[in-house]
Amino acid sequence: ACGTAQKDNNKNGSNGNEKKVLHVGTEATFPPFEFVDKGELTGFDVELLNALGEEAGYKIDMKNTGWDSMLAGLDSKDLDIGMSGITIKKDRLKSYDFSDPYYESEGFLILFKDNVEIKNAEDLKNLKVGVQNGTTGAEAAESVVGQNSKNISKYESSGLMFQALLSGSVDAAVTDKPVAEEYIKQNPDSNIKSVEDKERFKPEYYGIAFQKGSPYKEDFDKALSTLIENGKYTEIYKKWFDEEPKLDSLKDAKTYIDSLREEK
Amino acid sequence: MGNIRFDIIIDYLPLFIKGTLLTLGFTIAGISLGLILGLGIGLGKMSNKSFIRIPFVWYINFFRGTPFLVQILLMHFAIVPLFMSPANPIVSAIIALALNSAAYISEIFRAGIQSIDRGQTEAARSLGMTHTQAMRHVILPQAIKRMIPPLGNEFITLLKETSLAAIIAAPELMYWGRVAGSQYMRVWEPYIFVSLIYLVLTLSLTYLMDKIERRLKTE
Amino acid sequence: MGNIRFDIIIDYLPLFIKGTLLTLGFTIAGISLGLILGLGIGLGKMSNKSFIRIPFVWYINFFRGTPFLVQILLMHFAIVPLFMSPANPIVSAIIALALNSAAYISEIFRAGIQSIDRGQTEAARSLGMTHTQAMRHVILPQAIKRMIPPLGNEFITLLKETSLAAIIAAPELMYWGRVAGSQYMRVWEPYIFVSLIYLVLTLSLTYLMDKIERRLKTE
Amino acid sequence: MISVKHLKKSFGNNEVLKDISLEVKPQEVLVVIGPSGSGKSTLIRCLNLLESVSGGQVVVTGKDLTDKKTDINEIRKNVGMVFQHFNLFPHKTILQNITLAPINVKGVSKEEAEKKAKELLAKVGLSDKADAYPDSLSGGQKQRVAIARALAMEPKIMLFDEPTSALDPEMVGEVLEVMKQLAREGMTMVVVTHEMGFAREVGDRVIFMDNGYIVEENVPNELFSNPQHERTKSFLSKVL
Amino acid sequence: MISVKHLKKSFGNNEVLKDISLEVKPQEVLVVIGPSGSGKSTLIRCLNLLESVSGGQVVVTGKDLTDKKTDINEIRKNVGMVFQHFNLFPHKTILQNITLAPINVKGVSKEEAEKKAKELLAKVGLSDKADAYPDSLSGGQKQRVAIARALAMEPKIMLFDEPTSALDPEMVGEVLEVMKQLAREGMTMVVVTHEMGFAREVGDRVIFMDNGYIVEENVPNELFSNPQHERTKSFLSKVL
Ligand SMILES: Nc1ncnc2c1ncn2[C@@H]1O[C@H](COP(=O)(O)OP(=O)(O)OP(=O)(O)O)[C@@H](O)[C@H]1O
Ligand SMILES: Nc1ncnc2c1ncn2[C@@H]1O[C@H](COP(=O)(O)OP(=O)(O)OP(=O)(O)O)[C@@H](O)[C@H]1O
Ligand SMILES: [Mg+2]
Ligand SMILES: [Mg+2]
Repeated sequence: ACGTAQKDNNKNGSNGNEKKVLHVGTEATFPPFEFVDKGELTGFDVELLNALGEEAGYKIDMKNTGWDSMLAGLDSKDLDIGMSGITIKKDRLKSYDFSDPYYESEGFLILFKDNVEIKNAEDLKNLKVGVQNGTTGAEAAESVVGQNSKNISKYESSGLMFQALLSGSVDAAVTDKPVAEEYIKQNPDSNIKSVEDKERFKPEYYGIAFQKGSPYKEDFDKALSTLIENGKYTEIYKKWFDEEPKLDSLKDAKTYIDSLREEK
Repeated sequence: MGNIRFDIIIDYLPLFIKGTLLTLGFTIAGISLGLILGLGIGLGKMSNKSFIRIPFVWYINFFRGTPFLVQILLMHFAIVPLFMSPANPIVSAIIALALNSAAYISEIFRAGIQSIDRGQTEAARSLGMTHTQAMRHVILPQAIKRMIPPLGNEFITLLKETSLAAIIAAPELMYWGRVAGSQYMRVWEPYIFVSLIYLVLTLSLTYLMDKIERRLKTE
Repeated sequence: MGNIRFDIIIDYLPLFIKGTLLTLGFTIAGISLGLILGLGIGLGKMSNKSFIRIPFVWYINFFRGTPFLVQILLMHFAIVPLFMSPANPIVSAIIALALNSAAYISEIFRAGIQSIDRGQTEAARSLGMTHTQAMRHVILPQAIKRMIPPLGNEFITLLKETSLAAIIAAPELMYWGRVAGSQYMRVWEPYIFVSLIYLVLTLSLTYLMDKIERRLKTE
Repeated sequence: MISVKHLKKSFGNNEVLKDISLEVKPQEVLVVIGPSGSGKSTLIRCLNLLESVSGGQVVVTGKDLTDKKTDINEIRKNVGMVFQHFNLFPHKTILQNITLAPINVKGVSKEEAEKKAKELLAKVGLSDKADAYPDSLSGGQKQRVAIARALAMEPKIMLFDEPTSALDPEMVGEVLEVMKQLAREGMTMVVVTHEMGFAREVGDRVIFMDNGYIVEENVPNELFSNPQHERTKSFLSKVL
Repeated sequence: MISVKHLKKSFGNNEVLKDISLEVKPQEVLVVIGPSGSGKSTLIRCLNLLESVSGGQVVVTGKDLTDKKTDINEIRKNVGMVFQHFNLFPHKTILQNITLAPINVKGVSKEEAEKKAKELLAKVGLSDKADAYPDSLSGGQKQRVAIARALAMEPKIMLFDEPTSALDPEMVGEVLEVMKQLAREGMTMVVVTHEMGFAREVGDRVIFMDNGYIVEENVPNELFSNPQHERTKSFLSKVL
């Protein structure tokens, strides 16, 4: 990886542009955070990362590598950054360094068809629940139903999760609000009802993954706070989610994440 | 690959064991049902009436011609919900595995039957046996012996195919590998451990089939 | 399944076509390299010196005994990076396909060679030919004819296996199917369309192999 | 017993039997000779419908085989057949080979079938082989078992298609001996063979076939010592 | 030409040849007879090392085959072999069957090899079949091609292992005719056969083998009309 980075450096150097290229992997099956639009990689994460790179003085080369390849690429140092709506979790902090949280996923939606009745998260107990493997929605659902409970089904993509809901394989699905809203927008005639439970579902935070001891973490943390200060973050946020970001709780989350780091 | 984190494997060991049992269950159910269906389909494809033969030919074409991934999705999200609600991924996976392996097994049956010397049928028929009697008492018992080696291969293929049931969240071995991988964000430990289990399973199966083959030969 | 959204397919058609071409490329590269490697491995496994034979036996055990998914991941993240940085997913996929199919092809070679009557070797040797000459002029030309049908099957299997290259983001047919599916959060349209393309490809291949087989027979 | 009239048989465009007519009377032994490819096997296989008939009429034990209403399996019970390559069932013991058809086709009880099978094995001189598998037998022994197997159905007619030509010369005698005994006991037989000695000794009549026709037909001594047709002469000069 | 001393050959624990000694002089025709399984094929196959020798000494054209330094392929060029089942190469034309070894083993030019092959085909009476494939030939024709193929290497010795026993009786004559001509031309030959007429007419000596031993050895007329050993007598009584 270092070799490539250098090669790219030289290329850029000859242009008189000293920007270092950072290779980024993502699993683009998580709209609106990252997905492929007719061959082009796009989404909230993609735009934010490009802005962060600009601010921190790096050139961003982001590829849809898939989840497994993203992780392996980070391990083998072929990739410098992984960004794929990754939830910061204690278990994961043992494997990677994470940036400060860049997104608060506080709004989970419970989706269900009209043949079941769900008023709040407690109703999920004893129901079959579908989630997308590795997402905050999965964490949230497991906090009610139990980790790796036999009533939880983890699907590889949100598409499969929604399909499972539609075909009745699961009674309910739990996912991040923007993902659910995107789905309802795309499939307006699907007769899916939704419910929020802010009491029960603790917020979760997304972070950018780096190798342990990565030199880039600090630059990106700094760039993130700059973008939050200068309003650029809000601009991108509003474009993708159609609402104001809650900047304060994002700042508070920093201390929460730091406490997780201490715990390990 | 960095340091190996054995704690991931230890954490998930009970689930990997559960997953392995389901994987084995899938394989055994798939091959058992596949054998029964495959015999029927193989006989159907050998029919000399084309209106009987053609549906079987297309059945085989479809199941051999499309990725199993798609077959299992179709089964779980379109076919099984027609008669079971909610669709159980384990049921869907078993049906998909059985239908898929039946297509391959039917070809093995057909090849096995056709490899038996025509003289055997002629001898049976000239003793007054009906077609069915000749099949049952003379052709099939011999054909089955010849089918052991290709069936062994199909068995192994099927064992590996069960890993695709993870896509419909059937909690078999590969499913737990993926779940473990995403919890810790680690690729290597779960995948390599899981693939070692597959290797042990397939090698045991190979060994078993060899033994059966040898026993049948000396019989 | 709800209403079918043809717009998804129309949107992605150019990419599906590109993906199909890469899928075909993978298949052809995999089988070509697999044939060369497979011949070597097959001959190696037939060696009567066990220290030559055993590595080949384990090569075959490994590649037949573990899911291809794991093999392609290992190749892309552990092996190819040793000599190529960053590892190109297309290169990794081709190498993994070739090594995997070589294991199967080597068994086809071995079976083909062993199916040739011993009398052929004896006749060649008794005319003073060396082992190599007998292989080259007498055994292999005949064995290859018998290998056409099993090679055809391997070809089809390989074609479907290429779909797993999506996991390392090699932009073949299945990759675009997944990408399209997740953009619109729809499973059916892309998967069914993609599987139709696979079906057309495998059926064309079957047809082609049948023709070759028939031509070789009348020759 | 057998009456064939204007029998024709084609494989695709290849007419293999062209207007064959013959009669076999009860207790008669008919020997069929002729060069390779002349249609001997095809003719004999038409007599129990192992080959479907393309034209003409075949009447066996009073039943017209070309009539669609005739139950073929019924006729086959009356017609035993012995093949060049024995076609024993390799997965069954000798005893099971012999009892399989009586039990399953005729519905004879297992005990009765085995009793009969043991008598037949004694007759062909293989009493000690009842529990052996075919693979452990020599060619001559296999063929004698094949004969016993056919006899177990108590057929009225026996067909033999080159029963000794796959055998080592040493073993030809033991098989011919069994066939001679059968003939002495009055079995109606049709035998395709190249064993001219057998034809002379046991045959009541010999027919010489060539190219799908019966070229010549006579009592054995006449046909062998005084053949009428050129083709018969040239054939006999090669094989005698 | 050939000198075999105390030859032993075992397959695993099964001793198939037990102390065989014999001599074949140049231009001599040695006929080997004996019951199935007596070791005839094994003996003849030891003469060109298609079977490795377990004990004793085999000297062919002056070279000791049991010596590890001997180049087997060199010896095989001097020893032609004809098999019961012909073993023609089905993917090559008749001409290519015959020229394959001369071109690749001896390094003869293609033109020369084909010229020679055509002469040999004329000799065995098959000039018109040069461009046919083996499958289109009758058994007798195949065996004559196999003889031509062996002769194309210009061997000093020819080995025949039951060359006519897979043939239809009609075709036996044409193959024996070619072999007789070879004998008349002075070829040294070892022939395993059941054709006693041929043995009488062409054989200089006959050996009778049983159970891995040479039981009796004599000139053909003596051996056939006046066998000494019980086993020879009983064998001859069955096959003559
Ligand atoms: N099932 C078949 N399909 C097509 N052609 C056949 C079939 N069986 C026999 N024939 C052809 O019919 C002709 C006569 O064959 P048949 O076996 O009756 O001859 P035969 O006199 O028994 O010869 P042989 O002495 O070699 O057994 C041959 O030309 C043969 O190729
Ligand atoms: N490759 C082998 N492996 C093991 N045993 C063998 C092998 N070849 C021959 N034999 C055994 O050696 C013995 C002699 O066989 P061989 O073929 O020499 O006999 P033969 O006299 O040629 O008989 P036939 O007339 O049947 O050809 C037989 O018992 C046979 O089973
Ligand atoms: Mg015949
Ligand atoms: Mg022999």
